[in-house]
Amino acid sequence: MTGKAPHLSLDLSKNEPAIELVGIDKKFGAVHANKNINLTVAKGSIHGIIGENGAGKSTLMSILYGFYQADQGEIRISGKPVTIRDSQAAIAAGIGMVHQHFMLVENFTVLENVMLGAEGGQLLRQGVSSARKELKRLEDDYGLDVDPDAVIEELPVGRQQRVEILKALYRGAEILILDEPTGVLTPAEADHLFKVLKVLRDQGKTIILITHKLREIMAITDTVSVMRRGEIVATRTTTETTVEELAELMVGRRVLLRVEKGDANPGKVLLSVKNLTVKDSRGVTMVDDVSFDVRAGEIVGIAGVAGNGQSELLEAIAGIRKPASGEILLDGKPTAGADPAELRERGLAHIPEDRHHMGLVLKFEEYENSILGYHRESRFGGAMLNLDEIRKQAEEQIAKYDIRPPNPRLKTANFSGGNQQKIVVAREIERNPDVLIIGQPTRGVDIGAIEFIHKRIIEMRDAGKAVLLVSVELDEIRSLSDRILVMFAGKVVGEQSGEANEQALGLMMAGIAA
Amino acid sequence: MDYFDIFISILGSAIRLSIPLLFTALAGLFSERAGIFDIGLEGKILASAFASACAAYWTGNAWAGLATGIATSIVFSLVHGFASITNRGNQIVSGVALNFVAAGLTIVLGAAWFGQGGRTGQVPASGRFSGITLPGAEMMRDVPIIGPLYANVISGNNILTYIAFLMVPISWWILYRTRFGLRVRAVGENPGAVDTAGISVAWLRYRALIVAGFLCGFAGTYLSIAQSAAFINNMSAGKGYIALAALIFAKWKPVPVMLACLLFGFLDAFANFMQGKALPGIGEVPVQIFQALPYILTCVLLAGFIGVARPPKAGGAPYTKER
Amino acid sequence: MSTASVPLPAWINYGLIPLLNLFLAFFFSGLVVWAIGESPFEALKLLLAGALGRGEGIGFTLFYATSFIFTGLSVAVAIHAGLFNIGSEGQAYLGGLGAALVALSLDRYVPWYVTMPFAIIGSALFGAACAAIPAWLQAKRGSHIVITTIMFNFIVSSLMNYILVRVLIVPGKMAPESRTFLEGGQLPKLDWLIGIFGGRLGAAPLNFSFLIALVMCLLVWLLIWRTKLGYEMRTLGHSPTAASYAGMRYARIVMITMLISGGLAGMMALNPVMGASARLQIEFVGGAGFVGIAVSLMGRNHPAGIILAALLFGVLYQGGAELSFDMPTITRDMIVVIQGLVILFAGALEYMLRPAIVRVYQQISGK
Amino acid sequence: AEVKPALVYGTGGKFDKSFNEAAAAGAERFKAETGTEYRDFEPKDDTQGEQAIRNFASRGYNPVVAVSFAWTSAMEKVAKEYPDTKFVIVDSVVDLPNVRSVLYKEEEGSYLVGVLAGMASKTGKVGFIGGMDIPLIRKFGCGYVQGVKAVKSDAQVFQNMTGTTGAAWNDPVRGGELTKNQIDQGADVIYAAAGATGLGVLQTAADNKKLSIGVDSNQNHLHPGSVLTSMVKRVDLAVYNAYLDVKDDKFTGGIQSLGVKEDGVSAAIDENNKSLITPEMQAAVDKAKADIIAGTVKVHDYTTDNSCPM
Ligand SMILES: Nc1ncnc2c1ncn2[C@@H]1O[C@H](COP(=O)(O)OP(=O)(O)OP(=O)(O)O)[C@@H](O)[C@H]1O
Ligand SMILES: Nc1ncnc2c1ncn2[C@@H]1O[C@H](COP(=O)(O)OP(=O)(O)OP(=O)(O)O)[C@@H](O)[C@H]1O
Ligand SMILES: [Mg+2]
Ligand SMILES: [Mg+2]
Repeated sequence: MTGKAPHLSLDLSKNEPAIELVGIDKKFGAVHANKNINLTVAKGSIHGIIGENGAGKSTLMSILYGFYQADQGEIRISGKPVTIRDSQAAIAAGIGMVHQHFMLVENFTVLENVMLGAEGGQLLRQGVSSARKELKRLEDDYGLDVDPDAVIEELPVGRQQRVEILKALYRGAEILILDEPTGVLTPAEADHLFKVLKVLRDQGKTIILITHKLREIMAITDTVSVMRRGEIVATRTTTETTVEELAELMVGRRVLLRVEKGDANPGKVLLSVKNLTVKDSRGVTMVDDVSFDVRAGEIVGIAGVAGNGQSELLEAIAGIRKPASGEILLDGKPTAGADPAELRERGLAHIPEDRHHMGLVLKFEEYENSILGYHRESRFGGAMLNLDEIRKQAEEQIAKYDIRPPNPRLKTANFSGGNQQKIVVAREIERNPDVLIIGQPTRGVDIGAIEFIHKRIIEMRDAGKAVLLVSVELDEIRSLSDRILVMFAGKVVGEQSGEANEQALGLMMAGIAA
Repeated sequence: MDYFDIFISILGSAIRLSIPLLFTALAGLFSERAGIFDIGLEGKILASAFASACAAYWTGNAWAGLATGIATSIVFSLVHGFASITNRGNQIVSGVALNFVAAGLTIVLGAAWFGQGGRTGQVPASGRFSGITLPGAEMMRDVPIIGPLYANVISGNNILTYIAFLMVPISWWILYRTRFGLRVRAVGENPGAVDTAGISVAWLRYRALIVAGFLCGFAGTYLSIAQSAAFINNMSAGKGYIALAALIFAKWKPVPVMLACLLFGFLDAFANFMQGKALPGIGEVPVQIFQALPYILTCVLLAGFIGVARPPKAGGAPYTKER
Repeated sequence: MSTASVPLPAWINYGLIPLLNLFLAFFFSGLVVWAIGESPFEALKLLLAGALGRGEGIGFTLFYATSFIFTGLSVAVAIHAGLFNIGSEGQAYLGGLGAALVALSLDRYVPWYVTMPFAIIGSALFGAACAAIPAWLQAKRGSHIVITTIMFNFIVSSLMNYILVRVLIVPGKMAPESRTFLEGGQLPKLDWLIGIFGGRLGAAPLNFSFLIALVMCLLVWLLIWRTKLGYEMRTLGHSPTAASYAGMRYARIVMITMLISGGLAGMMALNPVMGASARLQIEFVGGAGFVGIAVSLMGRNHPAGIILAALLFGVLYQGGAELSFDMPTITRDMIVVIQGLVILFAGALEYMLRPAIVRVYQQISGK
Repeated sequence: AEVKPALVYGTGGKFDKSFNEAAAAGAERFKAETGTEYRDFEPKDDTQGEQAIRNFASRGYNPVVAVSFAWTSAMEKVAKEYPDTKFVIVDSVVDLPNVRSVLYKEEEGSYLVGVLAGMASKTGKVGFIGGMDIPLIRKFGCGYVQGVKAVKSDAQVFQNMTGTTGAAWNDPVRGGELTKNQIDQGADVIYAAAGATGLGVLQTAADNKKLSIGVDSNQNHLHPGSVLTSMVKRVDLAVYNAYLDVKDDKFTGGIQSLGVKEDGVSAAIDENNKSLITPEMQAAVDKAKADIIAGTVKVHDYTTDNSCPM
């Protein structure tokens, strides 16, 4: 079928199209992840796709890679219609993909991972030496060096991603899809990646780069498409567009890059972290000797590339993870040995970064989630649950935070992402805590809800609460924080005022300057 | 009878008792490495023991028995696959269900066909795998130490015993040296990686289950027409579970699997031997202690006192792409 | 398009689909009956008549159902906390020892209604004790509870074997069983219950523990859906990370849940030990622990569903016994086959029919 | 009177080629002679046994014969509920007016086969493999030892039991393993008193070219040339007589005890084992039999004091 949506074909003059997507449509149950997508990418170009969380970028690419099946639509490779029933067909069609969540076997070596699916014969021995040779060649050609005998789980993420790229190249990919490759990279690593991508393009390979970082789009792509709510709303030649235009296209209206807020009025220290070290389950140090204070009436933001210890820091403060050493003081008193329940009683509220796995029980009805973590409070009953009281306060929260649909008996999974987040925010803020720690408050949330949630956070600050905010979105950090700490490799590598410039922060996030 | 003779005797018994465990544990190795929990091993052994006894009884041919046993066990594997791979059902529930079906069906059919309360008829000698005396066994018998070892432990077993031990290096070789093995190990850790590498997760897992069925077929056949001469109600008697325990013990590796099975076989043989005998200084040890020993040992090991056993990461969960 | 996330109304989810699955299980069982040369319809008729035809049949049916309610509840409670307790069999077996010890020590001094509360406590305590170690291993060492509870079934079996053969056996008797309890150690028969419906209980061992089972259903329902502990259990069952975020202590919930689960399984022993045979016999549980898995799955882990499923299995057990008596070619093990098929279709293959039903439903409802 | 015979087997199952099969043979003989059909049932476990006995009684079967000590408690209960029905229990005693308890002097039969075993053994080592470890089976073993020692006072007798529960009657694999174990220790004649488990014993002995002794039924034909003899226990008589007595209105309750004298137990010698029995052996058995009947040889009954003097 042919699309009714505007089909923008670009003038990349001599280059014929490598990929054409026509009328691609995909639903996951009630979620319409891709709506009638039309897209053409020219051979030998780098095409960017941007869009907010949940816009449908990964879904579209996974369809192209045969990981999902489109409900409708056609895919053409080099002008010929193809059916991509599975990833094998995609690989055969010369498509390679680096997934947002790596598809690596963690206890395998690099070599085994690269060979998987392209072993070159029934017996491994036949393929091993040629695979080694080929890896060496790729390393020399593109500067993608990794030790073929290293075990994946012992490699840093940047290296793991390199293995993913090698996997695709090893299979002779002509079209390379990268799904948010820089989310886990430092700016320096990202720069190296971009260099590699440019070499690949110059050799005639076609690259699709998914990201929601406008800066990257401007830096490397030739053309760019913007996705919003499952649709491609625009396609532009990169040199002919601006950051502002793309941002506006992405969210569907002019974006306020700044939130209105008054000056901070810091009071006494409510949360204090002293020489904190946290290790993960494998014993790797994730938070390394970190110290800072958060005062009443201020928002302290923690910036950093994902995976630099922010999550572990928050979990340690919240009492979910036991620190290896160091001390956390809540209103001057140490929290050692206290579990999350006790910390809540002492006035600490926590909006976790992962609402699906932590903040909510998706199978619970809304009212059941509205007491999660506070269920022991006596007003919700003794040994038995006081259902009347619980539902009453759930209804109040729903009204106050405009949670839709306003039904406390609805299963939580059936609320949209933004409303789910509001359920969490309402629960935590309504307890009127002294200290509020927040991870990724607006991930996967639409712009309306973002503004709402940001306003609540600032209200908390203005009411004299101490707020610690972790986000990988620099814009969010900059617009909300009164002070900004930058984390890199588990350490706090620098502190800036809320007015910090983006460049300086970016350098610090890469661990380069202080 | 001196201690050495006793030891030789127990060792021979241990080997005979460990063979069904070994086949079964290797079967479990393939399915669990591929990410499919297989509580249904027990049922598979039982079903194949029954089927091979029937076939051997009717044809008088042991190999026909083996083939039928294997085929039956593979059918059970495929049902397990249909439930847990194709329909993404709970693997444990599916395994438990198959154990019930096997336990009941063998008796129902056996009673209907043979009218002996579930037992099959006595399989004639030609329908059984009987002991093979290896060359030189009689000559060697009188050589000290290695003589009895060769004549009484190594020689004189049936062909399935030798096949079982051969299966250990073969399994190792398949898992670590072939494409299929690489993929099986990968799919048990991260099926997504296998899928995106262009390999069908479902078909790969089905194949692993078929291999498991194949091996369980040997285990069942061994029980009914090598070790005995008929199928008897519930003759697997928990061996499937012990094999699972051996698998955990062995941390899902072929050679340790063999050692673990030999250990359990030895415990069993030792329990037989110790029955009614008094230990110096302790007196008669209740035979029940020996009977419970493998299970107790498994729990102790599971408690992590001998290092934590890390099961295949994707084990137990059906593979779904679309949430 | 995938149908997995399309919501269906409750009557389809909890009514139609289980019924269809049950039908499939019976269909395949019928094939087995047909394959051995008997008429499936005749067999079904005999089965139903045997289970529900007379007061005595109903009494037997309810007697078996009583055991299955206990073990079904045991499995369900654990499942709500995300734990798969395959050890109800062993827990019930050890629970029998608890009940028997109470009965043996009190039966000559006090009437049954004094013995009973102690027996309930005794059986529950012993059942819980049997669940305690697997629970601890899961809570503290992360050992898979499925494996450890299976292991404990075997361990308990050996232990009880020892106790019966060496300790409780009546000197001079051949059978490894305890002495017969006096009146004070027996639960009374429920003649009046069958009498209400005009039947005669006869020799059927339906006894007071049936009422205890019903009370337990109510208590379990309250526990799971009306108490804070139940709330924590369900949180853990759905999302362990959310539970730890909410400050619920994993080890504590796992321990308590398994102790309750083991206790319920242990109380199952009241029925056969103090209600029916009035003595502790070897292997008296007879697979009821495993049936509990099927009952819980069929009953969607809800006490009301468990009662219905337990009745179904009670019918199968009693009807099966009569069937095997009247149709000698069909042994009682036919019931084990049916049971396996029910677990297969209602449990492991529960999603098999869903896509088709979703399609039909969407067509009919016009969405 | 009207006879409607019923038979409930022990858990070894009807076709154990041993104890239960002997009972079935008695019922078959009655059927052949009188043309009266009988109904039987093979319980798998204890609860089924009780239900089966009761089912027969409630459906008007008379007499109901149950051939295992395992049904003692069940029969005590059911016989009280149906005082007009006649019951027979084998290998155990139920003290009720409508119950006949049939016991056998297994020690005497075992003594006879022990004599043969002692004479046939070349190594001077013989074995005994029992089923469930209960006094009844110890009684077999004790008589056997006595017989062996009577002809070979320095002989060594290995004794093993298969288990402690009903499952021990039905575990040929373990039976075979225990046999192999005894053979490895030098035994060359092995006596199995273990129901269906004994099939594994006889099989393993045959596989290893050693001699075995069957039990309850005449098992000489199972492995001709390898089964030395069988300690025949005429369970068939208990069944047959019960049916006949009810038919002829001669049924009496109480205890019947059958020994060598009553031909209740014997050592089977037939076509299949003739070649194994030397004239001296035959003579020794005949003498032992006469001595027992005459009372000059007293075989110890283990169950009287739960101990074996040998
Ligand atoms: N496997 C799945 N099953 C069900 N729903 C899904 C699945 N994958 C994605 N979705 C839903 O489809 C929509 C689009 O998701 P997709 O992952 O394509 O977004 P995205 O643009 O890649 O977002 P992000 O920037 O967070 O990666 C979302 O609402 C998401 O929840
Ligand atoms: N895991 C899920 N299971 C069932 N239904 C879901 C699930 N996720 C989403 N939905 C349904 O899909 C709808 C769309 O969800 P999605 O998260 O894409 O919303 P959205 O359009 O991004 O909204 P928001 O802007 O508030 O994030 C929801 O309203 C919900 O009914
Ligand atoms: Mg994505
Ligand atoms: Mg959303």
